[in-house]
Amino acid sequence: MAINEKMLEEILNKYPAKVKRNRKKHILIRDSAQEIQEIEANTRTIPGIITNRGCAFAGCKGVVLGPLKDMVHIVHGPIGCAYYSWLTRRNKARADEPKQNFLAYCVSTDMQESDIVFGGEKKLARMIDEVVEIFKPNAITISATCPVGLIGDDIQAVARAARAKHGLNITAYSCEGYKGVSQSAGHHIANNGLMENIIGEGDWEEPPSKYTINILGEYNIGGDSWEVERILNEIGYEIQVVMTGNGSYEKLKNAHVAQLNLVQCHRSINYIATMLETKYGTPWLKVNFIGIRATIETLRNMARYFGDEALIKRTEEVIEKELAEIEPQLEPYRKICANKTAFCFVGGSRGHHYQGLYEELGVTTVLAGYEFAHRDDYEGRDILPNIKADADSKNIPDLHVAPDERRYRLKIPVERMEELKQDIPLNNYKGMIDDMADGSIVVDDLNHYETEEFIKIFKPDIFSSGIKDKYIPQKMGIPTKQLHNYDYSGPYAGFRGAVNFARDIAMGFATPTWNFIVPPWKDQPLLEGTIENCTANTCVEEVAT
Amino acid sequence: MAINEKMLEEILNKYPAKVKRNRKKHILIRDSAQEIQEIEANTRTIPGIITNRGCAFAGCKGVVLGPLKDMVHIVHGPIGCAYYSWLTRRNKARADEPKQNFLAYCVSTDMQESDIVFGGEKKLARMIDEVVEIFKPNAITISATCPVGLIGDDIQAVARAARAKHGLNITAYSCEGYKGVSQSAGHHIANNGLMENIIGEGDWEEPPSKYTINILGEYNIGGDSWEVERILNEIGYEIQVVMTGNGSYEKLKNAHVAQLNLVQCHRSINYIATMLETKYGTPWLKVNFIGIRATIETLRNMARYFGDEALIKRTEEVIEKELAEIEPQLEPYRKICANKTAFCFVGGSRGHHYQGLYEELGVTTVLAGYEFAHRDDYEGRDILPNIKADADSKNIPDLHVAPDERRYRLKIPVERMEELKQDIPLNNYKGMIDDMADGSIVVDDLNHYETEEFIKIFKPDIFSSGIKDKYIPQKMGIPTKQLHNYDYSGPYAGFRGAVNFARDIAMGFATPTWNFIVPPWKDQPLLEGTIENCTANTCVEEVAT
Amino acid sequence: MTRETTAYRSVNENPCNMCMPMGGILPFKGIEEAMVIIHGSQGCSTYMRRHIAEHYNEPIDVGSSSINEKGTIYGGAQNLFQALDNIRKVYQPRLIGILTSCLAETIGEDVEGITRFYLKQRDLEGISLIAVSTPGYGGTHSEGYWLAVKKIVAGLAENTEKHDGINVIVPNLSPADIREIKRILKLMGVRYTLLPDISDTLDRPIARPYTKIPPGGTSIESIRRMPGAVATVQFGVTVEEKLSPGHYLQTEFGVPLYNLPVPMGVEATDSLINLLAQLSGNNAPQSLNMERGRLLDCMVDSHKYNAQGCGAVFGDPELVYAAARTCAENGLYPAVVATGSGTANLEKMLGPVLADSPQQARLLKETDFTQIREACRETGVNIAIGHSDGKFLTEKEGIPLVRLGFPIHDQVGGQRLLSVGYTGTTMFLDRVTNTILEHKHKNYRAVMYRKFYRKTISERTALKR
Amino acid sequence: MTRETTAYRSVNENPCNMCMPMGGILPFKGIEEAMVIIHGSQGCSTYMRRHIAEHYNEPIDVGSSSINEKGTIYGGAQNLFQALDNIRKVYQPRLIGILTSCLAETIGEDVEGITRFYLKQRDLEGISLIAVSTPGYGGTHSEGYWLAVKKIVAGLAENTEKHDGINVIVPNLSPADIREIKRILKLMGVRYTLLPDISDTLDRPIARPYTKIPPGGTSIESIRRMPGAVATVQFGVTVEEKLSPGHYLQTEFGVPLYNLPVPMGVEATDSLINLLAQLSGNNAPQSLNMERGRLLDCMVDSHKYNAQGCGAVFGDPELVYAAARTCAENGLYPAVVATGSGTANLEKMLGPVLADSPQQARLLKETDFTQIREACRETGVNIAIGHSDGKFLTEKEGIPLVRLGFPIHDQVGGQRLLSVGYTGTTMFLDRVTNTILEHKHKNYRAVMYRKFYRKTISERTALKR
Repeated sequence: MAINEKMLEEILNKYPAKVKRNRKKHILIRDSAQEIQEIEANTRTIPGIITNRGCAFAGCKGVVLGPLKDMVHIVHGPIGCAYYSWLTRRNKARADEPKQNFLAYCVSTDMQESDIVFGGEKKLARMIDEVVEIFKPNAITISATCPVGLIGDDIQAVARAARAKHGLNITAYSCEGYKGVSQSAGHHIANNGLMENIIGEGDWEEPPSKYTINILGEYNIGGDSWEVERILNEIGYEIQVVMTGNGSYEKLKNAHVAQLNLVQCHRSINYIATMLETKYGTPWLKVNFIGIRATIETLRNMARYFGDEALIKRTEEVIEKELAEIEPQLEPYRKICANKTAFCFVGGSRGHHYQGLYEELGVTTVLAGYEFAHRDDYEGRDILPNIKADADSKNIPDLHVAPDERRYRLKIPVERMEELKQDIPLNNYKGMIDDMADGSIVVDDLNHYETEEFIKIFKPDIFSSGIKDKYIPQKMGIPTKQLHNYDYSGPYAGFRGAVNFARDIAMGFATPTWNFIVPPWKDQPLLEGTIENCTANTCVEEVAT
Repeated sequence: MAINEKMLEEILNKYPAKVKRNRKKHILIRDSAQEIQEIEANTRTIPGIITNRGCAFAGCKGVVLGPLKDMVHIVHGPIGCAYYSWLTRRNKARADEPKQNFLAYCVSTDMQESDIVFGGEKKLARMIDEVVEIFKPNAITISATCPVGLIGDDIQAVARAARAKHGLNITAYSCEGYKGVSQSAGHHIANNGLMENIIGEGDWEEPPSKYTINILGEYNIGGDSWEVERILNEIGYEIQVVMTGNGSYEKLKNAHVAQLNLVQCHRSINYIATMLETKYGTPWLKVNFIGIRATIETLRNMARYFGDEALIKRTEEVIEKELAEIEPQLEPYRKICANKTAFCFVGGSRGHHYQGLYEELGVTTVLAGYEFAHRDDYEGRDILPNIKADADSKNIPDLHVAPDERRYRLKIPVERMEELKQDIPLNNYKGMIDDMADGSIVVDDLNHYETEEFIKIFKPDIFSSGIKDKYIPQKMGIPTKQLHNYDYSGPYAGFRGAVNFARDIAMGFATPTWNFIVPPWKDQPLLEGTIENCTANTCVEEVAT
Repeated sequence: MTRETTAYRSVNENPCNMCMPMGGILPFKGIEEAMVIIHGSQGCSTYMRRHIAEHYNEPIDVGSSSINEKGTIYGGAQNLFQALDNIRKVYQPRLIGILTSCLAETIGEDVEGITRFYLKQRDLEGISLIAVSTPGYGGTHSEGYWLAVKKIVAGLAENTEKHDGINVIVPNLSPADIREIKRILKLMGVRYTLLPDISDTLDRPIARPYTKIPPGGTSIESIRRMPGAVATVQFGVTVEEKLSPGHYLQTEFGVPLYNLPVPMGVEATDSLINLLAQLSGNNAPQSLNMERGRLLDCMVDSHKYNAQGCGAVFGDPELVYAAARTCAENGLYPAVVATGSGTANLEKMLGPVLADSPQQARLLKETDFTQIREACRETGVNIAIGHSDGKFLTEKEGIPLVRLGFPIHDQVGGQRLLSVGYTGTTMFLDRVTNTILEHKHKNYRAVMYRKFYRKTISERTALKR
Repeated sequence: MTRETTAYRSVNENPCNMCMPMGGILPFKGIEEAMVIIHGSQGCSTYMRRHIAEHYNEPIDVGSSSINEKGTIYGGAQNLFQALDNIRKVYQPRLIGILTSCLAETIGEDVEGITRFYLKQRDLEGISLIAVSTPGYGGTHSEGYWLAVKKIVAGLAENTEKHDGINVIVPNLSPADIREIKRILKLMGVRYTLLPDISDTLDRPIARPYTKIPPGGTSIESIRRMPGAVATVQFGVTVEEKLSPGHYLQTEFGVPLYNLPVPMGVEATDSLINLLAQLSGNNAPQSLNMERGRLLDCMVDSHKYNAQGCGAVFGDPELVYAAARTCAENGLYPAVVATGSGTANLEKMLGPVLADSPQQARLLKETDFTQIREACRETGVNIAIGHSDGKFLTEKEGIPLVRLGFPIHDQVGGQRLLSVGYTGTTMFLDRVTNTILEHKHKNYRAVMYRKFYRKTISERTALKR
């Protein structure tokens, strides 16, 4: 069923007036007739609205730093945040040296009341000594949780001193939870830190092979990056480092040698991508390895970038071989998935990335949105100059980088670069809205109330999001697919991952379980019957109680 | 508490008169003042009395043949008996060639009604062909269950034909369940078959080493034989074959080369022991590897037999070393076990063997008996000439063997043999009764009713028997120890096994569980209070309802 | 669904069933103050007691007529007489079941005749003797079970006045399952006679004093009155008519028969509740609705994991049907459904259940574990559901086993395994799902790495050469 | 028993506890028509919702005042006001719990004052606000839980007339456990107010229509009337007085407090039944006696296997105490007892329980899994009992884990795990015993062969040389 402005209005009427005004700007009904559709994003969450957003600490330690496997990631703060970010993202890693994989460890200063009162710097310093002794990691990060900044612990100074003492790359991230408006602030802080302290620390001057690339914004959830690496290796690419899934300090420090940076999750890592271009002259290509067509397009764009005939040929061979393998496997799932609809509300890029894969399987995305993205993730990078920095954004300063005098190299001639830009998303991302069908809904920072309301209107066949919101639709009789941790499944990227995804959502549709939970609207015209005849307010209440 | 004839009488009064007369002869109160105490054994079980005895098939296939690991043991008959004898004895085996261990397989002709009507010989013959093809075993046995003999299937002929066809040792055992009075008949049948068809088939003429022995009547329950082998190997013995635990056709066929046969379970295998002496001149020594003192005595007796100084010295060294290892481990268990009493009712030899081990731990055996033993197992082999063969025994004919002209060798001079016989149980077993304390009870073929009654009188601290009867004492609040399958524990033989046994019974005594199930007599004088003041009949009934 | 038996072979390699008299013992253990004797070799009774005791962890007293060689020639009547005398004297039962085993049947004993003669000769009152002909070659333990129940009903049922109770006839379920069915019956406010009722007798609380015959079981009086009931509810959709106690009550006494599947899974439990509501005029109480809602909630939460399961279900036909259906209901595709029994009804009933399966399921009747193992390998089974003998599949094929049914001898608590009703189904599903999850976690990283990554390294090396 | 903490180290490596506000959320989820807000960074509420949702498989709506950098300077009162307004509008709760997290506490927010001011300023009726100060550095989730319960009682309790009900105050148990305790209370014929009651709210049946606040929970009215009760039964023997709701009711309103262990195991369940019998004058019904007898039967059957267990028990102090005691009662020696909490009472209570242990047990307080792992290795632990974070012990040390407590995130059904009462204890024991057995079977042959046989071969070879 489609949605109209009136229905949207009725949903928002439930809110206090001020909240309604705010939320209205975060929701739009896609209408391609309008040249520009603006959406508000990356602004403060409304208190008391059950958002799915996290905090800066989650974005910094939880998302960006956490997956680097040969480092110990110390959490400086009370125990909770260390605990909550322990093994919860399913970013998989396999270290070449088994003893240098520290992902299963949660390491915290476990600050107590006395530390809050008297300061935790000394405890942190002692603790770093212990960590060096116990783990002998390749490097260490220190991430701060709320109280640290408030009590004035100078973790940067502690890190510097420890670095000097142990001769080890030890860096600190002031990613207190209250910084910014969501985990996005944490991504930025982590990007700055990695760029400033690690990338370029290595002594390589030249790439190890002709087609050396980095993959940015790929966190190897459920093994995604392994599938991507499998394909790229098969074509002949050399992957210097994945940032940061299955990544390591040892690889990351020489990331500057790559000839191209692929950007999978634009939101979490575009800072590093742009800084790498500025500093080392490495262009970045917006890629998408979710979905078969997207993967193919990505592979062709990459080949196009390098422009080597043999590489282009090899690319096509691999595509052909892979398709031959997966097409027959997909067939039965496609039958089950045909003509279904989906909600797709995830993080910072997946909300966009998965729409193509859904479409290939016959599933139309009728609502999509991001938890913590910025306007450019919705409207495209062209909008960047128009975004006014507010106080919250300014709190996370941009890191100013300049071309590295010794290492800056133009990877391809300027003219060819400009020419390529016409055809492939080089240093560019055009955002989600452009890809959405008319009449579908784009929502920024969807909350539990709206989730429930939009479900009642759209009756989607599947709801893809995260664990915090998945139980609402499930209780309403709708299959869900966690796109944060894949419900312990995966990988979903690349060719073979597409088959996994198809299998998993098909099983969600096909399980007979749903037959026993007829959703209310299927045998009682609960909503359709009443919504026209009542004021928005009573109507909602009727449904809600 | 002790028992007297009057109490015994009262128990038996519950039976019909004829049954009482019968059972009375199977029970005696040990009184060393009497020179001879006779007991009836190996006679027909009384119908309707809940005995623990099995049948000839169980003794033949289940006990003696079953453990031979490189043979396929076909059960010819309806499915039940094959199923019931499948992996239920815990006789462990590890084959040198992993693919030649067939113990996990249950192979049956699964006779159907039509086979009963039209005969099963053809099916059996076809089946042997299939077994040869599927398993490629080193040899095959065929054991008959009840209907086979009754419908007149000539399994011996089928076996002969198959042997000729496949060039494989294929032998048949007419061990129908109704033969004899218990599994004892089956032991005899199996003994005859192995002696006639397998032992001596090998072409060895000389023992592989100076101290080559066979172990007879050891079935490797819970790994017992592995522990025994460990000790014997350490001293320097070469074990040709264990009959039949962890044994194999390949080893068994050259069993004739041994210089000494050890007999652990006298009941199940004394037939082979005597026949081996007659045919090859190999004496047998009654051994007991259950209990520390018994093991030591056994080892010394063995050394004495061979009479080699180095061997005697090595024996003492090993004993010393082993004792040093286990004594400290036993200490805490001994404290827990001190001054306890036990019932020990098991099979054909364990009912006797375990008494010594119990005693070493401080546990007095107040009642013991065998399920299926003969009078000589109670009274000693001296009684043999006095046992009159009844119809049931005659049904299992003795196999008549004569000295093997080529292979018979006197292992030691006749005079030395006679001398040794004075000191060590060479070719002799003196039975259980001799070892029992005055006032204790010896019961042949104990049944469920008597179990309950004797428990009420003796209130033993532990009841050791099998799974069929163990739940009665347990329901009455008394710990039990399965001595057939060791409750999935073991080994209990030898030195290390003694520690296992001590640990296991100590845990039975020590578990706080019993505190919550106060046995009736501990806080209510249920039995003592009434038994004096009522006729035996009403008294028993009062207790029973 | 493809149908297979092992009939093409002569060898039964690792059986998936026991013999007929074994199954016949169990119903007698669910009758109040009853004992049972096996007329045949004494080994039969010993072997069966051993196996039953191992599953229930209870003393299992079963008499034997201990026929020996002489008896094979002159007949076993005298032995049976003696056995009956002794059992009566020591146990004082009000009912004795007499089952035959191979020996008695092969020598042609007329056990019903002997029993009649005994009753007459001893001039007994107040005791019922029920003879059941159960040759070991006459069928599996499942058939033995049902025939014994039928004979019990036929032997005791009397023309009585109509009453408002219903008859509930159950297959071989766990005592905990029986208790759960009784709880549901009580919640639904119906009066019932449940037969056989092993809920207390084969899962007996420690209680003093110890009695030889455990308290509990269906009372003989209530069995006599079964013909007067409003209806019979029988969980026996796979039972052949000739063995069906419910069918007997219908044809002989006109008691309407409702043959339902074991109430496992939403649909089957719904059927039972609906029927009870209809028979009693009572609605399901809110507490049952809550239990149903929780089961659904569990199913929704677990369906993703279960849908990755490819199952083998084996055991008694009735339980196999219920479990396969519950699996299918949860999107856990039962690829192999197997029973040692030869019942034709299982096939008929399973057809619709397996119709929507992603690929053809294999139905193995009169099967053995060697055939089951092969079928598992061929269909890619990754979870097995059935009794302990299936542990073979774990040991040889690495397929984890969720224990269900009889016998369970390698774990404790087989008698307490609850799998029926909404709550029992939830517990069953949690056991299944967690077994799948545990197996998956154990292997996840290795599989993942091998499939999606490691291979590339060698390929890459190949490319670079 | 030796006592250890990690205090000698600066690093907490793999924690065995969560933070205080996390524990504070749970009791509010067990109050009828209640919501809860965390006053602090929005990440706190997000992280905690995620973890709670993963355990219970339920939507967990927890508001946040979403304090940002500006708030750290100017205070968060305005944000909290807004949060309260919005929650009230959308959820229409009758009670809102307000917990603080690190941020609010570090900047010194007076949350009780702000709350009072809000109530006054908005002039609200028919809604209760309960503020609880729960800094993340103020204790573990266990302390947060108890403080929240105490504050709820303190916030609502009124001087009411005496009535014949009893108060039952429970620690963080599974919804299934709470249901079982309620069933026992009902069987014993007592009227009660159980607080907090998450049995329906955090194990919510699928039901239509979906409501934002799940039905169920302790009613606010009944909490108000707690001071009039005959007695308080609190399962909180490890709870310090200053956090004890039962102690509060005793000192403030004179309600006699019976502080009992969680009714797990025979003795602890007996204590509860005895107390209830005493308070109500009713005897335990026969059905409870049967359940007790079955538990004993299970204990007898399983003691041999359990006695071979050497256990590590970890998690919340109250549950750890109950589980360690149940283990000891079954002869399963708890060699390592561990909690992330620092409560002194656990030590005091455990002393007598562990007195008869074959060797000294190690009590780890304020511990982490690195210390637990070391202790397990040193004491030869072969079975672990606790929440899912202990799977680390399985992965690294091969010690199988029986799941108990919170959180369970790697298996389904944590909310349905039944472990209390006679029947729940039986289920718990079966899980433990079967885990021991499975682990043993898996390793039996290898161990046996290695220990008793294989060694000899090399020795033999050595001898012959």
